[in-house]
Amino acid sequence: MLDKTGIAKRIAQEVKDGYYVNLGIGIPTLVANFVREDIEVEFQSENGVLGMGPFPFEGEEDADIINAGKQTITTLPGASFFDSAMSFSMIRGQHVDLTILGAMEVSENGDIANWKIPGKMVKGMGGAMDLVASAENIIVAMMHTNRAGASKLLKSCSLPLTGVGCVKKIVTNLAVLEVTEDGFKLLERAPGVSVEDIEKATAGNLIIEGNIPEMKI
Amino acid sequence: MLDKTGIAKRIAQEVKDGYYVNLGIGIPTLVANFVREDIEVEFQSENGVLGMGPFPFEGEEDADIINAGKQTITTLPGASFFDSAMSFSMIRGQHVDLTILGAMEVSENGDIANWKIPGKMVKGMGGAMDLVASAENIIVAMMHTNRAGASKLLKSCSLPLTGVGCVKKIVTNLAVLEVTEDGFKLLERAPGVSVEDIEKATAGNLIIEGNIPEMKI
Amino acid sequence: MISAFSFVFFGKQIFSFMINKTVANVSEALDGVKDNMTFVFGGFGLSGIPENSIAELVKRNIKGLTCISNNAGVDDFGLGLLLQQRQIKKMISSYVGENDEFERQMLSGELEVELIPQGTLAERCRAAQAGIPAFYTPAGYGTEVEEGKETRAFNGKMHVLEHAFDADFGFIKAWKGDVAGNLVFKGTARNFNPNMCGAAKITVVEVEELLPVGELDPNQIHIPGIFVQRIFKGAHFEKRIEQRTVRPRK
Amino acid sequence: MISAFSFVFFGKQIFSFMINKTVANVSEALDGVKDNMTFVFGGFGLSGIPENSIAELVKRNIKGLTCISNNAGVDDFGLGLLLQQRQIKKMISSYVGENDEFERQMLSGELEVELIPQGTLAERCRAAQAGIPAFYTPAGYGTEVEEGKETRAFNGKMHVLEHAFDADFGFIKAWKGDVAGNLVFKGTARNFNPNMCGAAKITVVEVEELLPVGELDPNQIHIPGIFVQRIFKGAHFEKRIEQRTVRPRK
Repeated sequence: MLDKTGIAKRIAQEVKDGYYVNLGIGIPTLVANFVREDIEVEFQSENGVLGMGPFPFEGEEDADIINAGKQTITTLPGASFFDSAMSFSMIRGQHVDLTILGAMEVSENGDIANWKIPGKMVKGMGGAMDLVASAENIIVAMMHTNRAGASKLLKSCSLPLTGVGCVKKIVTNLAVLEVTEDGFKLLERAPGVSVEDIEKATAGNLIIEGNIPEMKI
Repeated sequence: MLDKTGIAKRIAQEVKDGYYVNLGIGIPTLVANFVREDIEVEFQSENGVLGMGPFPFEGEEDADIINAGKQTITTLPGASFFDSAMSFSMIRGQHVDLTILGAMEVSENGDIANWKIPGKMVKGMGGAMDLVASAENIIVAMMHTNRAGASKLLKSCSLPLTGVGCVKKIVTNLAVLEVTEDGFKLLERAPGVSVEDIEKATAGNLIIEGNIPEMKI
Repeated sequence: MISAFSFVFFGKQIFSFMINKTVANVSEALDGVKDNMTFVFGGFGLSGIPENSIAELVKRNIKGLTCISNNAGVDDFGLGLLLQQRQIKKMISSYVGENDEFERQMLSGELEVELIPQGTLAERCRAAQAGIPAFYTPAGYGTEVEEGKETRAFNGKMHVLEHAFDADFGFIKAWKGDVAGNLVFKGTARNFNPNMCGAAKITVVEVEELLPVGELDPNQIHIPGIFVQRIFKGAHFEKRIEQRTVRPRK
Repeated sequence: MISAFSFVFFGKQIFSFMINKTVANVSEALDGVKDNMTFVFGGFGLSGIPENSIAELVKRNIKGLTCISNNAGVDDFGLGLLLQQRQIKKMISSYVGENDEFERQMLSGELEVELIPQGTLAERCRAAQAGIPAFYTPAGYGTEVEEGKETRAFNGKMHVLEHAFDADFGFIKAWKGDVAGNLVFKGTARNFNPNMCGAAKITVVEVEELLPVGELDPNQIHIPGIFVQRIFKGAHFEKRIEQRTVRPRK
């Protein structure tokens, strides 16, 4: 079974040379730390920066330079700042190659819910709806089950949707799955996790074809 | 009767303190020379400059700094350059206070034709259609009649339209006219021009109420 | 050629050409704000928010406001200050997760809330600035966001029709500005600010540095002064950091 | 706080992060251009046109092109060079008054021409860049331009529905650029160029100065590199002036 860092490490393998990548808040943010060193990748943050770098050294924080999680950041040489309309031109116009974000629920047809629990949690969708409606390559990073132990990979989402039929791949603490026309296709098992463990934790249709390899991290 | 410079001088009186003004090609360009010296006015050119100044001194022309007529220009301190989308945000978004342009025909309900003579002249509308569709304050600068002596102030335009019901005021070599619901209302006569001269040169409905004063230039 | 249509500017002092947008202070800048108006506010989180205008709105205690802003501040800063005094009737935002008082007022029904996608928020501002009354976007199709809105397929993909905002005042924070209203923003404090200039009937800008004309490079102006009605130097900027994240020096 | 989710970039040489968009020359930059494609060209008149890409298109003599450009050059420069060789099947422009050969080909029916309002041209480029499939504009309502298009009233005023362009290549001229594709334009040579970046499947940029990353101020980049696929230093820029207007020295 993977921890959050493990999920980030596995997703980092999906980041290819020449990709512009938008990272959501939480586990996705960690992905930046594990991208291969021999490829060129730029991180976009929807509040208006391309070419994000690491957090600043203590004492060098600048209130005017933050990421979408409102964290103080730095930029790398070659970075650019821009306004929100241009930022979403990048996203809506499909100039961003890969979007990695968290989810509360994913359905077997690729619907995603991650912005609202009616009557309880109403933080808002932020940029997530724009991202999932436009991105051609969306990977969800999340735990396979919620705190109560219920599956987050469902036949259909019970929570208000963020987007429909958009998720392509899911990396959880238990598995890597592809969203296909027929449901969640199991691609890889996390170290020490059996196919049966994954079956038990998956409420939506799970497709198991042949031998399922263990992830290499 | 006014010459082109006279028309420009009369229109310059319509330019008020605090106005952003877009000047069309031809007579309108001349207006800049006659604006009162004690007011603040900025000239916008739709190819992407606000705060246009005079032509450059000989030898100081820059191919990268031109106006919408493709003429080399200079800028004044406080000027700005911007892209075409932003330029038309200014125009379409009604941030420009006054538009002065030429016309081939104007109808008594304020339609304007100035971009095409079918089968003959097909230069294109440039920014004129955006300007006339959005500007709240449009003044047409033109000769009262065409080269053949026919009126350019008509019941309805015979040429393809640039915009409908948009012209508010017309300054010609003969008169100043306001476009009202009932037609062209005569406001002023050019020096030495009689009301009868104007009537003869106007094909659309001309409204003459009371004594028509002579222009002060 | 030496054109007959020469732009001569006979004898005119060219500096007098630019239209001066300066007002003396925040009080003058907010002249005309009233109960029940609609405002747009620049800023993302607490970065690039118009602190001085917000403080003045708190002081005036006008009520019944509709506020368009990506976020709603935190409990004790930014738009949270207006929420504390119950000045806001309705919020139009994309993300409000940092504000407990906001969540409380929303869940209790005291506060009307319209949550919309962040890109749609930016584009609806830009549309208002640009005289585009409506546009299609894929964001929100198949979700609560499309309810009551026209949807339509373009190139085989469904989109939602969204409209330009219609606001009374826009409150903007820029880094530098000149007296003609030309603006330059810094870093990610830029965010929604440029898109909101000219998106309301009156655009009020507070700057850290107010310069004479000619100090800003005309090639490097983010927002030309034509989109700005009033500009003033902010008396005080706290520039609070919401999530101070750093890395240790090695 | 020192976050557990720290962006560490362990050991990585940070310069290797930026995505390099440089190609060796104009020939490599135009790899893949073919007969019957649709292109967008930056420039207003002869100012800010992609001279080097146009010269290469002339050299390759590909035919049947649909060209989206505000103007059509003059008889012996700019897109006029493509017209001379009959390479253009269709022009989409707003103003073509400077080109006799253009007018001749159009009136004789050899050349298909779609004249559209200049602001609509700019906005249709920007829409393609921004993933907005369609938008409403008042320009052209009640004229030939609205023929065959949906019209609709917003706020009591009629508008026309216009669509984003769909082009294969965009040819752009910038002043300075860095190897990551970040661009800065100069003066009114900016014009349509920034709006056309990212508006076609492949955006090709020629610059006067090609810089290493880090040379451009990140606050002052007009177009971020994400909108650019290929960038090269133009071998030659004539920068011809169309209307040389000057004033006498006193």
